[in-house]
Amino acid sequence: MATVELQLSPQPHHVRTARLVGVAAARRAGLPDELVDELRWALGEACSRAVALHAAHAPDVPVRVLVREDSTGLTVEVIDQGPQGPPSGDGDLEALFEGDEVDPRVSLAVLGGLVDDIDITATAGGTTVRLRWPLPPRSV
Amino acid sequence: MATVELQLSPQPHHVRTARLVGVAAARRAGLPDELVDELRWALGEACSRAVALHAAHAPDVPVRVLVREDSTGLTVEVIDQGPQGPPSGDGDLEALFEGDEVDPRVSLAVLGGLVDDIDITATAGGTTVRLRWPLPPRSV
Amino acid sequence: MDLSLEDRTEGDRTVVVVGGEIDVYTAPKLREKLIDLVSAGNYHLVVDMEAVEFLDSTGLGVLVGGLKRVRAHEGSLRLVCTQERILKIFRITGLTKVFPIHASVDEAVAASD
Amino acid sequence: MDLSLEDRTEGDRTVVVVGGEIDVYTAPKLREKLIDLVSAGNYHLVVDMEAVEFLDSTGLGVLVGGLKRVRAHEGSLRLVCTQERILKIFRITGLTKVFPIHASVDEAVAASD
Ligand SMILES: Nc1ncnc2c1ncn2[C@@H]1O[C@H](COP(=O)(O)OP(=O)(O)O)[C@@H](O)[C@H]1O
Ligand SMILES: Nc1ncnc2c1ncn2[C@@H]1O[C@H](COP(=O)(O)OP(=O)(O)O)[C@@H](O)[C@H]1O
Repeated sequence: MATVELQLSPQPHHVRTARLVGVAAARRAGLPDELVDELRWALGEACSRAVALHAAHAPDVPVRVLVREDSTGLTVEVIDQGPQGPPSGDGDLEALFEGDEVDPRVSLAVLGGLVDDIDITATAGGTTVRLRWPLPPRSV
Repeated sequence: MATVELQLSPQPHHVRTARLVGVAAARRAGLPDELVDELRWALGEACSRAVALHAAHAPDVPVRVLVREDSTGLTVEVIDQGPQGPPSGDGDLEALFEGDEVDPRVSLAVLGGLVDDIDITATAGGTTVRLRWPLPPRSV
Repeated sequence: MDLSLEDRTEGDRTVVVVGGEIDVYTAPKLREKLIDLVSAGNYHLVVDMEAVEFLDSTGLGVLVGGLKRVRAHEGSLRLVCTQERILKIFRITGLTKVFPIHASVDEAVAASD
Repeated sequence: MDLSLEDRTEGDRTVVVVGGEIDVYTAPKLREKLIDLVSAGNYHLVVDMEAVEFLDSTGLGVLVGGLKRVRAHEGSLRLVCTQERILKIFRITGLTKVFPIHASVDEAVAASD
């Protein structure tokens, strides 16, 4: 089972490193190009959210990103230690754009719209966003 | 302080992920191109060695790679949990190429030749290879 | 891969051509650009997103922030976008109701407020 | 970025042109190529490393392994390499004494054993 774990101090540029690693893993795992792009987009969104939360609330704690490839597919987890906001809900999203800061719920809404197989769970001290993609059967 | 930690299951392709992350971090940190290439080369060698050791001796334990940027420079650490061989020594290196497997000491010799600022230390249950590069002063 | 920003004037509109990735790392540059334009008296903006390769919620926040700024001057902020993935994000977040979205710069420039 | 391998015959020599990265991931392909060539009776190899962008100790091990195989048939394995970084690695590991290293394929092909 091939796994990569990234622990990133909460700086904006690390979001790009995470995308880079996710894209490399997805390509190698044989995910079709369109889904590689979906993964890049969703992983980027999830990390943006986590890095912003840590930068504000837990600057010394790294954001964890897990990429795991097994026979059932490719799993990406973004694990933060930020405050657990209320669930995304589909109320008045426009109201969530207050000031220049974006409410983290916008992020969760975007993620839910981008990826079919997504789980957002409250975990010890924060939130875990789990994204999954099935992999095409391989000849290896 | 910007840090990235990678934990890689010991599969050969992860060595490329480590190079990718190292190169991205080095470029972003402003390391001159020539040294970025040196870092790519040395990080690749150190990870090759660690991944091969883990694959043989600790297949369930991840190899750890740390990239840390601070005011004094860029530090890369590759931390393995493999058996601690005798130090590289400069004896009969040719004899170290037995069978198709390469003695890990060849790797340490290569590293020592590639990088000026290198520390190889026995750590809990394995070896840590620490590589350092000074960073040019920045205007940030 | 990085963010590129260019702007030009077309009649009373200012067209901002954005390329590359708008993420938590690059969004501050876009925010600054929009603030600069508004401070310089450009209240009718057209943001061309056709060359955008990534957009996260930080980027959405910056666009909403830009909209608020031009509105404070009775201005407008129109988007040019035909990329399905980006349109989807605007839809998911309800922002299609907030931004006029056009299929071309010409269309956006011709639109009356 | 990946490994590329091509081979051709020049007189009684077989030239293997290697490009890209020889690392713990790709080295098995190079090993297989060398084994195949020797199994097919090619005992005089010239390995052109000019397009190699990365070489780690796993790759060195594969080259040494190839050398042992051709030697078992009284053959030869010559390298073509002018890249300073790679030459340095051969020097550090003492392998400059083991492999004849040439500045061009022509020179390597013309060399007598
Ligand atoms: N040098 C780099 N450092 C950090 N992130 C990068 C770098 N290069 C690419 N990326 C990020 O990785 C992701 C995938 O990049 P992409 O352009 O698809 O890779 P490639 O051009 O190698 O095919 C993008 O979101 C991009 O921001
Ligand atoms: N998609 C990828 N997956 C894994 N590793 C990669 C990928 N792309 C590049 N690398 C590795 O990263 C390192 C740096 O790549 P490089 O070619 O310098 O990057 P770039 O072409 O983006 O400038 C190389 O050693 C290469 O093996």
